[in-house]
Amino acid sequence: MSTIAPARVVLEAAGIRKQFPGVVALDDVSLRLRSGEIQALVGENGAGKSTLIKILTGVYQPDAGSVTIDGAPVRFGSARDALKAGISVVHQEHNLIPQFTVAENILLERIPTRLPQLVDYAAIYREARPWMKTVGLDMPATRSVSALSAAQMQLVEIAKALSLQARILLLDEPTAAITPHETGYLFRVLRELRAQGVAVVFVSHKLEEVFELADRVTVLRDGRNTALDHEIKGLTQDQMVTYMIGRSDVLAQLPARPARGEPVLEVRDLATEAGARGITFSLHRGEILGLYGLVGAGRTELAKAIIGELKVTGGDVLVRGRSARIRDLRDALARHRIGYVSENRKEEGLILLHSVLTNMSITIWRRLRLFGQWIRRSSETAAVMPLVKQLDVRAHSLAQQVGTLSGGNQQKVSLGKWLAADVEILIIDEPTIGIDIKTKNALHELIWNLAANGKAIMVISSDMPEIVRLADRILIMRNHRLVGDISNSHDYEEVSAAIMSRLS
Amino acid sequence: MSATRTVAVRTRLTELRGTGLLRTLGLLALLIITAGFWIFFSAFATGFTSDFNLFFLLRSAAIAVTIGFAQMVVLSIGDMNLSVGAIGGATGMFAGWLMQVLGVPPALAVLLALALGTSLGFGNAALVVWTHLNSFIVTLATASLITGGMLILTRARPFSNLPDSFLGIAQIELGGVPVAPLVLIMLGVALVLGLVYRSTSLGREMLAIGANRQAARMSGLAVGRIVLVAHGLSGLLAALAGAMSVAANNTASPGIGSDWVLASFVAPAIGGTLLSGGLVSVSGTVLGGLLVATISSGLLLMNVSNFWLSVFLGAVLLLAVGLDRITRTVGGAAS
Amino acid sequence: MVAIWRRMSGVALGLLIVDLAGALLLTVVTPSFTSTYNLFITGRDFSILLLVALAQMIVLAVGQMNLSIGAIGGLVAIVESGLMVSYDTPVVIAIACGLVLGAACGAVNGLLIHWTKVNSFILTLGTSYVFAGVNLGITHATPFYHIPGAVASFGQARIGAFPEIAIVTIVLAVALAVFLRQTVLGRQLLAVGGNPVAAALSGLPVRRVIVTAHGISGFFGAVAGTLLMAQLGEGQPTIGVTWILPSFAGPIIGGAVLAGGSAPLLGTVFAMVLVSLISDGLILVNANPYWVQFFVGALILGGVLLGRVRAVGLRDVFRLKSTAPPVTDRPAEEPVPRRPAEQK
Amino acid sequence: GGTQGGGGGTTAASVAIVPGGPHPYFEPMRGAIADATTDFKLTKGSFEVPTDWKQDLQNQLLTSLASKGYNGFGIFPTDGDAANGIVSQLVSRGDPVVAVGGCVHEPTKTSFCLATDVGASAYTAAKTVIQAMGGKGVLLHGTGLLTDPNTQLRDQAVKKAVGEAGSSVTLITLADIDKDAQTADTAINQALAAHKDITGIVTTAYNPTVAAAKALRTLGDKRIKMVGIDDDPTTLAAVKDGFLVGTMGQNPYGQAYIGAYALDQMHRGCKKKSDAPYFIDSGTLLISPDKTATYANDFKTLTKQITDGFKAKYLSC
Ligand SMILES: Nc1ncnc2c1ncn2[C@@H]1O[C@H](COP(=O)(O)OP(=O)(O)OP(=O)(O)O)[C@@H](O)[C@H]1O
Ligand SMILES: Nc1ncnc2c1ncn2[C@@H]1O[C@H](COP(=O)(O)OP(=O)(O)OP(=O)(O)O)[C@@H](O)[C@H]1O
Ligand SMILES: [Mg+2]
Ligand SMILES: [Mg+2]
Repeated sequence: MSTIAPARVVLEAAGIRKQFPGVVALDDVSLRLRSGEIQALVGENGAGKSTLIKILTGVYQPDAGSVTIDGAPVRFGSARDALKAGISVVHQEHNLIPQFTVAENILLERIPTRLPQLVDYAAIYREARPWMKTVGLDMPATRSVSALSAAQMQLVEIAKALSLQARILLLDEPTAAITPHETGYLFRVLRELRAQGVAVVFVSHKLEEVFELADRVTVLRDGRNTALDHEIKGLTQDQMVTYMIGRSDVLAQLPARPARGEPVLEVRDLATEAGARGITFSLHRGEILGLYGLVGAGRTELAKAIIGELKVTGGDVLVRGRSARIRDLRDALARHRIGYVSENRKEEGLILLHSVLTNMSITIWRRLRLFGQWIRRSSETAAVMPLVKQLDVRAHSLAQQVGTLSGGNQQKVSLGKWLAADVEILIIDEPTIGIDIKTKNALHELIWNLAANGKAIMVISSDMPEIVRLADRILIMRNHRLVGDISNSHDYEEVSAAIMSRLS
Repeated sequence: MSATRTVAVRTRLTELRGTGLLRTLGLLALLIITAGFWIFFSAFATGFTSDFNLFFLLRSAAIAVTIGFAQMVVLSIGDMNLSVGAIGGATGMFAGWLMQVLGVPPALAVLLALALGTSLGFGNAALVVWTHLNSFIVTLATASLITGGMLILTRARPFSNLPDSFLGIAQIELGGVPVAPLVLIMLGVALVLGLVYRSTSLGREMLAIGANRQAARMSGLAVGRIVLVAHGLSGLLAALAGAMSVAANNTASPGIGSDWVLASFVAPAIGGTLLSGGLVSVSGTVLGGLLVATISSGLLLMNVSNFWLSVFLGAVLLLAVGLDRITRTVGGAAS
Repeated sequence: MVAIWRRMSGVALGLLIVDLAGALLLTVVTPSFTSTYNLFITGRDFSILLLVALAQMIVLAVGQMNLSIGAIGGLVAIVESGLMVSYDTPVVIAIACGLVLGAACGAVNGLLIHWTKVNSFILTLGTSYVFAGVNLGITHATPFYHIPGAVASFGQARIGAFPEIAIVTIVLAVALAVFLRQTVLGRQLLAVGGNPVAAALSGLPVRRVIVTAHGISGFFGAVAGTLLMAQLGEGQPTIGVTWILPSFAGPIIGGAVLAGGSAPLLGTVFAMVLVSLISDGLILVNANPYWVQFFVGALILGGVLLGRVRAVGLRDVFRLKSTAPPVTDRPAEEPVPRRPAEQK
Repeated sequence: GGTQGGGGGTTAASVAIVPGGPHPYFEPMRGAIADATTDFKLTKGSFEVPTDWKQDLQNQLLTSLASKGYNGFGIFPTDGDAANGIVSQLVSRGDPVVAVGGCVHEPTKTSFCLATDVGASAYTAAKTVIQAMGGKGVLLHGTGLLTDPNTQLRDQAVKKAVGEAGSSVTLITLADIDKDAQTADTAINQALAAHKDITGIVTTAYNPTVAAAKALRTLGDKRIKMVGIDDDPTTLAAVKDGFLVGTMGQNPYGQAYIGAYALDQMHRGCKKKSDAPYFIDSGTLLISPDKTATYANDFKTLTKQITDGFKAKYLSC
């Protein structure tokens, strides 16, 4: 570990321990932050990154260990305390007030006032706009947050954290849900902040980003430090992965797959209430079809229109060659064997209050029933258990509340329920948002194998490397229209250039 | 090191522990609190353990719990039913009319009343599902409609010549112990509901849409149909509670049910049912109903001056609920 | 004025139309509806019940409930009249004591909810027993007669058809609107209601907000109790016993979301107008008493349905499957914007 | 039950008087039971009020009193019908029960009902008003809960009186307005506003009476004739000042006092005579302006009369 000039250390955590019922999330973990540096914090899903950040920001109190700021020990009783101490944070889960406007959310904890205590709305919009521009959020500041997509919300969160102009900035997977385009904006800002002497913690599962941006890295594995404050320079990707998971051979080559079969889902000249027009494509058995586009391009809306969640105003959807009027997901699942993994796992994907078991088996309750209604716990467990293993869901028991799983593990559960249902057509919206590199690879292999076994899969992703790695063909969407359909050569440079040319 | 830990996690995966344990702890706390009051009142409240008192205590708890169940099943889907009292009153009058005026045998009369209650519940559900209006407001309005309809049809005339075979379920003691058959009916209902929520698809579906309606729909559940069933079940249970009250009061009186609305939330809420949906506790509801009945009976016997009684009742209720929450937290529930 | 019109939610607008139609109908059917005396009486009742509804609305805004509004109103009226009648306390001091007591009762609700994390429904039910019990313990259900004439005559005072009591209500309602829309604490209150976790993580003072909401609720309940005492001319122990229903009916018909985050003030006002119109109308047309309950139910249902039709259009009201999440779960005051035109 | 009741003892009874809920009407009963306890040397006597108008609360209160050793009960049923449940249980224990103030409805195991004849009282009131109205005009009737069977008796009695007046009197009925003072106050005033032609008011419940008495004073309108019910100070003052023709006084003191006597006697072994009626009129009288000072004594005298003759008339010992 490198030596540091103590004067530059602004925040130091040492010997942090945090226990949750049934699990030790952090065990003797340390972190050192210096001004004018970007510190990456990496590790597998469930390694304890978010927990550490929550401890640094007063959301949780550590069971043991100390946190010092500028050498003086601090104890944060609440998020408010941390804020006052000059720490600004973007948490992994969205923390916005849906009923409020974008601008109000950005300035939530320091609303500008006229006279004492009277809200100055003009000032809110005036002050929020530059921050929206900074993160590339191009919309009226008066828009209600409830109308935004997951990615747009993420940008609002980032704008909010930046606008605090704190000297310590903690970002928990800020880039998970946004495209390279917006990521570019963010990185530019972060580098500027670094130049101004701000200390930044950056959590990401995308190692390319870590190497591109960070100066130093702290790695957690199973709640312990495997690297502390390590210089990025000179570190290879393999070494970093080894720190994270104990071995480096994770990015295996995907094997060859049989050729695609007959089309199972055909969309012809589809128009939706939401604004899409003239959408035509087909998805074949054994194929992985990628759907790429910038944030807000309308990919999610297209998927929802296909499964009957949004109103279709024109055109046809054919399933296995027959015209299908899909009423809702129940219909899609029961009659057409179509599944949809939502990009918004908190609201649409998971029942956070309930257990891993019931979340995974929800799609097959109808199939598990005996005597009309009865569900035998043992057959349910038997149906779910192999998937839990296959997906490597890290839960301390099947009865653990999904809401208390780490973000990546939640994503696995939300995918897992469709695997349990054994659907033939699977639309996966942002499959690996917030998923660590090992699991991501495992999921890629899984999707790959599903296709090899004859499933038809559509992958919507804002993660260009992912799309390039997985898809056989890539559809490109822009402003609610399909603007390209290219077959994928899996050569990143070539394909990404091709995609970007359609988008500009 | 990491490898062994992963294995450990995996083997533990098969056990069904964790949240289940916490729920049990909460329940245990409630049980201890209730038991504590029983011991306290037995020692200090003269007459608390008399057969006469126990008989009434258990009987009124049984009715309160059944009313609580009627609310609990709609709470489980994240809805509310403000018409439990109206349904209980109207179906009680209907049963009374069947028995007294038409001479229908009690069993059949109760069955028909239950059917009426179920259909009224279906009516609530239909409005909720079709209009997308909040269940609170729909059932607020239907409560008026149902009570109004009952008043119009019966001219508020009670039915008080009911067959002894029917009244027996509330009045007689079972084999020398101070327990009315009513209490067993309630326990039977509790057993069935417990099984429904534990191990049936329907129970799971209700809880799922209660916890997150959107996610449940997007997992392929038939939300509309489940809402229908839950409200129907609520109507059925309200009707059952109505019949139980009629038997306990010897009379089908138009006033039955008029004061159930608030009470219906108390037992479930104390028992740990989330008012926002997705989490119910059947045994908690039973204990919650019993606790309230115990406290009010015990305090009355302790000569707490009558007008100040409600002050004590409120304070003790708050204390009990507060203690229960504290025990849960100490027991390790996550924040 | 234009701004208000534009900001008005669909529900409020729908209710306004229903109200106007109802008032027109009553005017045509029974001319006595517009008589000065009837408008005075109905307006006076409305003024008090509106305060009760607003007292509930403010706690619904933070996603909680207050079942003790009526008990607080009753207790405050008893304490005030008791001070005036039995201890000859000057009117201003007695009323000040009462109002402070009301706000304090509310604040205690808020503090207890924050500390114990007990559901607000069950907690305020518990405290309502306490407040009502103290009321009965003091009075043994017998009123305090002969409150000072100044108070009693304020309850009867009117300028034409306009009850002077209504001045208090108007001032408080406007103050509440300004508070919610224009003050930092008001915005924080709605933020906590909209997403408590996010609000806490954003460093908002959650406890202060919860206590404030409940304090305001208690204060409004106390004012309502005081005004009713003035109207009745005596300290009646029964003050507040029938408030639970109107307190919820107002905000909820008005478009409040039980989950919190919305405070549809205009909707609540128009909903309470509807409630007042219904009860006055039933008396004006001399409805058969046996049918009254039935009518009330039908009218409430009809009213909210019409409001809903106005808000989402007839086609969508009865649409079995919603294309978007049910409209009930959306905030009422800030309608979700339409997609920009250029994307059509 | 049946094991611990004290039926047929020779000792004095322990009597509890339990009203239907908190209401000023019952306050005189508190004094009555105290007087009865000394006068008849009862073992103990108490007056306990349920904290709310709920049959369930009254049941609980009675249960606890019985468990505490009380063995004679005078109750005002919260719900005239539903109270039969608890009454049967008490009687099956061997404890005598009488209804005071309002009847538990038949069929019932309650021995006597010492109450105002609500029908007769409402009839008298209506008749008096109609007479004061000169036998013609519009009469407003304000009364209580529809689900309360007493309301129906009153409704019928008023209708009967109106019917006897022929077609010259029009009746307007406002029911369900006795929930609280606010409801009654608004409804009565709205009715006065709606029907400008009202020339008479009869009220047969407490809150509507107080509300109407106040309204008439506020309006300063002595042309509208009114008869109310009960002797709330506001009502009495209105009678005294001539805003009301009168108010129907009831005899809560006597109801509890006589009830306690009857319970004690039955506890000592007396049986109800087979031909004795269930309902015993505890007296009602029109408190007209000239009687506001003396009516209380009139009731005391009446109470004494009924008590003295009670044993001989209704009991066999
Ligand atoms: N509130 C909680 N209750 C119980 N367990 C928890 C809770 N919060 C976190 N955990 C557990 O603590 C561990 C660390 O979780 P944490 O969210 O910090 O992981 P992470 O490194 O951020 O993962 P990811 O990359 O998936 O976001 C996990 O095993 C998780 O299940
Ligand atoms: N140009 C736009 N400006 C503002 N909001 C938009 C725009 N386009 C779409 N939206 C809104 O944002 C949401 C994004 O649509 P959708 O989710 O289909 O896009 P997406 O391509 O999946 O992008 P994302 O990465 O944001 O999920 C929609 O709900 C829509 O209301
Ligand atoms: Mg995390
Ligand atoms: Mg999307």
